[in-house]
Amino acid sequence: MTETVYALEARGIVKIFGNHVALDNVDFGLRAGEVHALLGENGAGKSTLIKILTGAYQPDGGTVLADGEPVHLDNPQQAQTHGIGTVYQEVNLLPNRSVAENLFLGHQPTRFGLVNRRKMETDARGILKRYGLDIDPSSELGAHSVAVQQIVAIARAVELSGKVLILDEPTASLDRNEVERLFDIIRDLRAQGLAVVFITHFLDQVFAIADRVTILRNGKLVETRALDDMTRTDVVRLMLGKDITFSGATGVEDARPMGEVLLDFANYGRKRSVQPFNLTIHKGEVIGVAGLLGSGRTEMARIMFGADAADEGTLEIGGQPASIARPTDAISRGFGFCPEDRKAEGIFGDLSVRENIIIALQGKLGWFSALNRDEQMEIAGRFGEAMDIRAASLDMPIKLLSGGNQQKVILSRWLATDPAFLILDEPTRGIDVGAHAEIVRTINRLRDEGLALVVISSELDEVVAYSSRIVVMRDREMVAELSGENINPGVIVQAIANHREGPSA
Amino acid sequence: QDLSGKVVGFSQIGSESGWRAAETSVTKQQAEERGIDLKFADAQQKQENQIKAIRGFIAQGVDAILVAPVVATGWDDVLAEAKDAEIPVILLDRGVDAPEDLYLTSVASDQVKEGRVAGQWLVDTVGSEDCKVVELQGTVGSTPAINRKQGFEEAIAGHDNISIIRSQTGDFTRSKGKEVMEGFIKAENGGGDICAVYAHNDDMAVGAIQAIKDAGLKPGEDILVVSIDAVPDIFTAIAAGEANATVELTPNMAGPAFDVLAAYLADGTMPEKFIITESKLYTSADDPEGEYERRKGLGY
Amino acid sequence: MSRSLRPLLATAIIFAIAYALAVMQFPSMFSTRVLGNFLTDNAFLGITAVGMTFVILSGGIDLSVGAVIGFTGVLIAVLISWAGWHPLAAFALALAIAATFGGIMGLAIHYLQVPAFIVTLAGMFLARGGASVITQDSVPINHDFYGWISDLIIRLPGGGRLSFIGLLMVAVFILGALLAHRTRFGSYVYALGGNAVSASLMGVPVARTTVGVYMLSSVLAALAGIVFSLYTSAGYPLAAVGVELDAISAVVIGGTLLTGGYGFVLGTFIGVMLLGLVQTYIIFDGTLSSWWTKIVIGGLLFLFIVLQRLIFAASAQGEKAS
Amino acid sequence: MRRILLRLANPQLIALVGVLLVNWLLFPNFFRVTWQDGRLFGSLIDVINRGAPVAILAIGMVGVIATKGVDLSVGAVMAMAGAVAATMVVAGYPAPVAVAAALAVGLACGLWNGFLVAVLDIQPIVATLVLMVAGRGIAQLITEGFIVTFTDPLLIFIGTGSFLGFPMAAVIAMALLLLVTLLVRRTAIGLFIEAVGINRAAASLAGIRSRMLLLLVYGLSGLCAAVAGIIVAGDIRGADANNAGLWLELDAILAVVIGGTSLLGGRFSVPLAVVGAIIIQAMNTGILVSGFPPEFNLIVKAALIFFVLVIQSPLASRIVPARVLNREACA
Ligand SMILES: Nc1ncnc2c1ncn2[C@@H]1O[C@H](COP(=O)(O)OP(=O)(O)OP(=O)(O)O)[C@@H](O)[C@H]1O
Ligand SMILES: Nc1ncnc2c1ncn2[C@@H]1O[C@H](COP(=O)(O)OP(=O)(O)OP(=O)(O)O)[C@@H](O)[C@H]1O
Ligand SMILES: [Mg+2]
Ligand SMILES: [Mg+2]
Repeated sequence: MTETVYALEARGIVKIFGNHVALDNVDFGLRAGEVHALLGENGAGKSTLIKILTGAYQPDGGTVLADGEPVHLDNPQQAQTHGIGTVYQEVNLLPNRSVAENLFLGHQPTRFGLVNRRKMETDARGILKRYGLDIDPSSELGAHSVAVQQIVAIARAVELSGKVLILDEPTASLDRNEVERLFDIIRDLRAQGLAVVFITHFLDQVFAIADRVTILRNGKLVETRALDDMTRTDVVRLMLGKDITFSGATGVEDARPMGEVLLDFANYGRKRSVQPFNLTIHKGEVIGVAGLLGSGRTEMARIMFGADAADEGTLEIGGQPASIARPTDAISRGFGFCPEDRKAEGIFGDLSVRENIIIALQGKLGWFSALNRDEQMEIAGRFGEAMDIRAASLDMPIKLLSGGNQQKVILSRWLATDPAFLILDEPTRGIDVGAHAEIVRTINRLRDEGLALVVISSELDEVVAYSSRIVVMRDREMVAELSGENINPGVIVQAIANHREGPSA
Repeated sequence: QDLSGKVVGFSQIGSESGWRAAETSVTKQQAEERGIDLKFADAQQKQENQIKAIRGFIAQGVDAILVAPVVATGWDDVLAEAKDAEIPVILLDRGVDAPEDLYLTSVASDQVKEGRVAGQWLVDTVGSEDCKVVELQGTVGSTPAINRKQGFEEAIAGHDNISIIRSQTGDFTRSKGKEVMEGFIKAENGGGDICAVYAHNDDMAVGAIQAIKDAGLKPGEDILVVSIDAVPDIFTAIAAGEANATVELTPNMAGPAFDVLAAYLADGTMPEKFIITESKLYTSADDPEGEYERRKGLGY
Repeated sequence: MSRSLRPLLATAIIFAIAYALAVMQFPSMFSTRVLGNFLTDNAFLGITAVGMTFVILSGGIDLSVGAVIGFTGVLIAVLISWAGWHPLAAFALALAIAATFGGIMGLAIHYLQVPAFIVTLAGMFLARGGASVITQDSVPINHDFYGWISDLIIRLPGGGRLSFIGLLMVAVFILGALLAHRTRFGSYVYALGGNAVSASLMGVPVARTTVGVYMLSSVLAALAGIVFSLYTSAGYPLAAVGVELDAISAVVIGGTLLTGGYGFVLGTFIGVMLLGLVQTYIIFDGTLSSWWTKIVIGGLLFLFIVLQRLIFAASAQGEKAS
Repeated sequence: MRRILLRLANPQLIALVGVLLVNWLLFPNFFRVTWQDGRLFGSLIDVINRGAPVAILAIGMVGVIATKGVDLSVGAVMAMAGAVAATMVVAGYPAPVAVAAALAVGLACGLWNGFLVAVLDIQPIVATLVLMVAGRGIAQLITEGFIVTFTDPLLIFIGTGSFLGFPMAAVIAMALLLLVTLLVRRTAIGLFIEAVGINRAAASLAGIRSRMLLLLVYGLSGLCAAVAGIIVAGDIRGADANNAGLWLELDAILAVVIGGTSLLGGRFSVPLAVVGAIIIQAMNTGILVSGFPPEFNLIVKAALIFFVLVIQSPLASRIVPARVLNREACA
């Protein structure tokens, strides 16, 4: 057998965090001109492997080779000099700097030693155009949505990658069109002989673009092989180590009796944020919210929760007028809210998993009726088990958990408050198949238990699977409310796209 | 010989001690008595602020400037500017290292002499007995601390029975004076080995007296206390027999300054270049109660 | 208008209003003499504040600058007056020592992962202590070179003077602005202050940048020390006590966020001028006692901060509406 | 038991023991404590007595720092509280009234800072800088620049008295430590402070009233500063508005950081902050009894800070087993 020379290779990598083995003797080889999908459950070690390949972490064992030569990468900058461009999992850019600077940081064009800003911005505009983004390159990155930031991160990595491009869940916050465009670019790069690593939890995307696949489970290498001879079921079985059955994505039966009215938003809105909308929510139903990126779904959710106060319209809870001006009002009425940006608004990185779970409940209880450690342990343990949170210990800081597990912790946080109404903003973003199915199951279960839910999601199949009704947002305005047989992807897409159709609420 | 209606700028160092506050209030009093419009600028202990203040006075076109310089060096340029603008400058309570023609006069005490007077008192008091002295210095690097240390050392030089065994800074404050004295007492056999304490100002001495009492010793008897400034509180201590001697530093520097200024403005009479105020020694024999009463209204 | 330009604008407007008000009360404040003094008297503070701007932009803080000014002054005074060195040689040595000193602080901050506040506090003790170990006296400098520099003055009509050190400060501001806004190093500094983890993943040489920032701050503090010695023709171990707080105030009033990542070197310039304006106003007023001086400075500081916030909020509203 | 032992083996206590040992080498009688006039007497007692004001400031400061803030005004608040208490007793008010008024002033100052930070959303360092500058001026205004000397026995007792042989200041510090520790750890306040310090956006979405919390921590800091101010005034039997608490805010911050609380907010420990204050005072006392010339004070202090920091740094934890240096906040 001839030894292949890999563009980038990891041999026998071991990585240990505390007493948790994140990577156990993992081999991984990348050929030039291939798209290589790296798959595994949340916490399998994918991101960790990427960080070692790019010098962000130092391995505790094993070697990294570039073009067959062992290399020692002390930091991501060295990786860049080897022609490795990377998008790390959470968007890791600088919200305080301009889009152009984020694209070129460290490689800005200079003239007489000074950064040539004009050229940088022209170049940036050209690059962004390829991704269908028409934004001002001199604007601050933080002013743009997560999706835009994600695209900028990808563009940056592509620019830096002379040889290898690594994308760790780049599509988590992109819509279909943007994903398609990204795939075009990836195919292009592959044709030019680049090696591309692609991490995602969307199996469709894997099959759409990848040539080979490597699967990790619990920090161990399961298998690397060509994708041609594999089916989805194979992949899932390898990832989980067991079979799971897909629940068919069908709409909720119409026969279900509607519960009594829980919430009634009338002409509810906020100036310069969301146009007034009308929405009645019953107990035991899931309202799906669909819309393009930046269509104002998150802002609507924030207004419902009082994170931004509504400045017009009325709200009735259980038939009684109510006012919700801040989250504490909402929480005392039994609301809960899982925000979209987990890192910035969800987790308390240095607090333990246990504390992250009980904190909203404790907030509801107030300053002086503190849960003692045993009570906290009991609650956290209960949800940790129910949600299958993978953490070495409930006392470890949540920031050390993988993204999917963090999301489950935040969901647990709200379930612990025994809510009547839950708002979930992109609850399945960046979550593996197993956990994804689990969260969808949880949503269904909660609905059956009589909770009312509003779920924002960019995945239409998913929204369709659990929603009793779907509202569609466009340009910060609620433009449609769909129910019954209208709950199918085709109608939704039409509602999102159709400018003529008036609100049918 | 009338200064009324004249505008005089006064650049004061700050208000770091009771003595400084007294100097400020005495200066204001003196100005008021003479009908002077006094422009007061507090420099918050910073030389750069004093320079700014003087420049500001020049820009306003005042008739004269008083400065209590925070440090001796660094005044040449700004004094030259004042001279260019033909504004007479009088230095208060400290001299400066600048050509003498740049200022009208300097009204100040002789800080080295203050230290010497204190030292001489100790030499006279202990006679030929052995005496181990602990010293509470002022702020490290400040001019009075350097000079008062030097003067005291000059006075005890040649008297081998007297020696300074420990010397630390008490930052011119009561609480640091007390803390440092506590340390000295612990370090010197519970205070048994200390014969006298010399403090660069009265505030530190007052703190030290409390530390001595807390250690179960009698200040003024077991440990002699001598210090400088003559602020009201030290006279209370002298009256109670808890302090032995203090050297006066008068807060009235402005009075003589205004006098020579009046003469100068009237007919150009050049005053003496250095007007030295008296460094008078006060002990329990000098009517401490009376001195206390006389001083307590001065804004110490 | 870009989001980050707003605080800068706010500060500039406040300065203009405040100056106009002061001139209405004391017309002589509007003279070339006062304007020239603004530059000269605040030269060392301004130069220090440029370095502080970089440190704060990078998300750090440097408490040692005042002490470095004191140390540099004493060192060059002793070298020139006692050891007979030429001032330029003394300057070179002082700057080199400061660069080393800042570099070591940067290394400690990066590799020991100790907060900058504490490392530079220890640095402040060290530099101040070092100065008083060299000498406790204030040492006058009488060198022809010093006389020559202090004669380098552009006289303005109306009795004003533009001094060498005032112009030097302006030059440092211009160079600082170029460094911050037009070089890679500058972009690294902003990156570090924006998010250190992201910056490192994006390939910013974090260690080098951190060390560079503190070196720069110390070198500029040493330059400020040289300026201070030119200003006073002397070196004094207790010089410039508390200047770190003035510099930090100037930077923050100038619209730079203490948490790092946002701000402008030019804003700091306006911040320095604003502080100078307050002091000049108090001197012109001349009726405030020591304590009222403090209270008024605190009150004006408060006023500026609140005004800045209000203007900031108002312009944010306006932007959303547009 | 093992757990307790491991907890004791944290870097702060190692540093404290180190500093005390150095003191002992420099001054062999350092650990000698005798009984004199109904109270304990010795250098060790001086350390806890003199360390008490900074310890009390640190007790207040630690909550502020845990919320990602900092309170520069505590030194000035000390001066104000001392000035209020002293002028009131001199004016003839009963001492308890004067003390209550001084505490009220401290609380008001703290709430003012809290208001600026929580409601006006001003950066803590600048917000508290206002009071740091103006506060000392107000204190001087109250005393008119005098050192206001008093003879009131209660105030003097607070500053210099003793309880069961221990200095009153240390007893008060101890009591405050217990009280505040119970307040933050037996209620949810400690958790909420950490949550707000780590991620204020998430905290507010999780239903934590972060404004109230900020008002509380700044108020507490002001209150602690007032207590320290009364103690310092009682100690010298006079209110020295010019110098009381001058630069002590830096010592308090240093104490908190030596105590392992990050200036970036988050996890905090009140007892370790107090240990930090004691370490600082042990250094100061060590310098006093060692007999070094005073111009070396600052250099020695810098060296000691560096030593303490190196012990605590992640580098050291790579050399000493991580278990020993486990930094999990205690109490
Ligand atoms: N810095 C760290 N310290 C301690 N543990 C860590 C650290 N980083 C990751 N881990 C742990 O290592 C394991 C692998 O994490 P990693 O982020 O590589 O998973 P992943 O496969 O990328 O998961 P996801 O799909 O959720 O992103 C997880 O159990 C995680 O908790
Ligand atoms: N085309 C755009 N370019 C830049 N910024 C945008 C654009 N559209 C919206 N934004 C901003 O991005 C933010 C995202 O809005 P919001 O989160 O409410 O939308 P969303 O439908 O929830 O989108 P997402 O799927 O990204 O969460 C808003 O603050 C909005 O101002
Ligand atoms: Mg991952
Ligand atoms: Mg959204």
